Amino acid sequence: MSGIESGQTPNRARAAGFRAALFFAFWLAISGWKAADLPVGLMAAAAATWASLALMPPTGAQVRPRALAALALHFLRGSVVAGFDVARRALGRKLDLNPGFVTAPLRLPPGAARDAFCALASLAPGSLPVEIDGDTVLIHCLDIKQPVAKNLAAQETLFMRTFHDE
Amino acid sequence: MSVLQILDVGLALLVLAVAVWTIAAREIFGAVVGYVAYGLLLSLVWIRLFAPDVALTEAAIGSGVTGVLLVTSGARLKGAGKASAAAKPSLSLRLSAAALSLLAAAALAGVILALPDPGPTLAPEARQHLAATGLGNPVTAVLIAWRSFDTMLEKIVLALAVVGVWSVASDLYWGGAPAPLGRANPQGALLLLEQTLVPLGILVGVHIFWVGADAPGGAFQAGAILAAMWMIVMIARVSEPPPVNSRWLRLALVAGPAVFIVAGLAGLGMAGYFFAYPDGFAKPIILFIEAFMLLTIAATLPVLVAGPPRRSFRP
Amino acid sequence: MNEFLLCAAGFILLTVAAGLFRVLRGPGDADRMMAAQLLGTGGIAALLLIASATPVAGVADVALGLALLAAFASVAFVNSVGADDGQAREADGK
Amino acid sequence: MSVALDLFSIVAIAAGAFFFFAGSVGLLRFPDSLTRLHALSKADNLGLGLVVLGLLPRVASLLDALKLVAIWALVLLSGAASAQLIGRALRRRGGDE
Repeated sequence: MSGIESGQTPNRARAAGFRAALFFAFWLAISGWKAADLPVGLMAAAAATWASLALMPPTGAQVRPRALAALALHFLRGSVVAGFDVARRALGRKLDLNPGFVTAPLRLPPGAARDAFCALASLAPGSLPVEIDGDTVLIHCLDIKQPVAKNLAAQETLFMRTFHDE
Repeated sequence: MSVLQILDVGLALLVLAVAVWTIAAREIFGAVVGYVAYGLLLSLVWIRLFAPDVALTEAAIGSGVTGVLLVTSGARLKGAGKASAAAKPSLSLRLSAAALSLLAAAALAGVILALPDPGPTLAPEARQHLAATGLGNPVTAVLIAWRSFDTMLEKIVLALAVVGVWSVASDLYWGGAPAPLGRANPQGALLLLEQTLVPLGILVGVHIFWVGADAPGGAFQAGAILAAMWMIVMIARVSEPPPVNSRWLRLALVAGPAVFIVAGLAGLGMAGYFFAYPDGFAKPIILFIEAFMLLTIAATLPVLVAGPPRRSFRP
Repeated sequence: MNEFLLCAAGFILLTVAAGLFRVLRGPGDADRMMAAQLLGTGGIAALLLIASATPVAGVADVALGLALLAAFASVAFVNSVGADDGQAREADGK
Repeated sequence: MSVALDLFSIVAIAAGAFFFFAGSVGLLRFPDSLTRLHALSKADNLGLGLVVLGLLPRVASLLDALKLVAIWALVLLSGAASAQLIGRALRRRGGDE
């Protein structure tokens, strides 16, 4: 992946600190903040950070908090719409389905970011990425008359704005 | 009947229906999925029986290690199913199997119906002496303090199970590694799952281990969760099953029972009898033993799933 | 309020049990897997609802464990179907 | 205040139960495996989310609330990933069902 070789140490240290803080926050959420438990929590967060760095080396990508909030809101709204969409199609007297496949180009390079984006896209209404081939993704749609590829491109722009390289 | 009773009866009927389906299913994979569903419903039942420790074990083992083991073997058996289906057992064999099952079921029902009411219990006594261990969770106290010998033997059984699985290996591959758990070129969604779930799983595992002293949880449940995390790393082909003659692996496999035995012997020396914990030190000693059991369980379960060595030591 | 929570839990269990009907019918193994997945999510919902109505210590941890491992059966399923493509069998000693 | 919160819980949980219902109906009615996969992955994740939302006002502490949200997030992640995994497996077999 790009950007690992140059300036590896500061990137790595910063990514490690960021992830350790996230994991410690998750520990507090599931385990509580009793003083006696904190050393164990710190050790657990350290172990989780070690595993995370080993499994997903930092790429130097940065997160814009405000764009992240916008992205989260977008996908929450998307998953509500998706739920209603499925409910409407399932409960209608006649099944309102027009399923089929659509291919769409992907701008994100292969890697963790692209995988995460596809996971988010599978929560969007009527679309389910099933196969990635090179730089295109094959999407199964409940209704191929919907502008699935266009929506996907808009989501990808939002996603790339949130996680940007330095 | 109150709503709660209706819910309980409905849950029990559902569990029974899924159990019958699992037994009666003709399709191997249908039976496997039925069994996974059955395990999930059982953990709901354990919650209704106010046994969260057991519910946690069922959830961690059933959807993690056994789920993967059964689904994988189900798919393999299906691939090899054509040959075995031809060798259908004879009618007399099937009838005697049915008679034997009926007999066993009747005997079990008889024992349960003959139980005294209220049943014999040591629960009040366990609660009364809980303070002496420094623990807050009576289940952990029973497992590691009062019935420590049983628990130690259970861990030795786990080690014996590994020996049993490994002994199936052919001489050619002895000392080598088991076959890879996953397929080459894992897809993005699997990698995403592995990259995000494993760190979170470590946190959840350590949490469940740590609260086990005072609340539902403990080494076995936590070990099963950590084992699942190691398994998903191997399924994603980020790491491979270690060779069976790896020193680290073998140390991890025996660490739990070994530390347990050493602690028991230390009790003999310091407090007068096997597995006596000196006053005031019970809790730290118990947590120390549990930490090594956690390691052993987390290492043993994936090794059992990975199976005997299938690749030579130095390819 | 507790009655309502229990009714909701019962209703959700009932609907996902109806979904389990897919397990019976199939037709494919993937459909069976989906039914198990549905039961997983519905089971977690029912668990949380029941726990809110009849407090038991540690239920949240049970739900956490179930949620953490919710995808494992599907992962194993996908990993094992079509294993005879030849890749995963490379070391089966054949 | 408490009445309003109870009402909120009832509405959210009932909506969650509705989506579970819709998901099951979709699973039973949709004609092929891939469309059934949509019903599964979209409706029941939303259903669980709404149930969690409805339970939030009833928790004892902020901590328990965070834990509920963490549970939902984990299910969401698992659901999104396994839907893609199963979807590709179905596609690979040429949509024979």
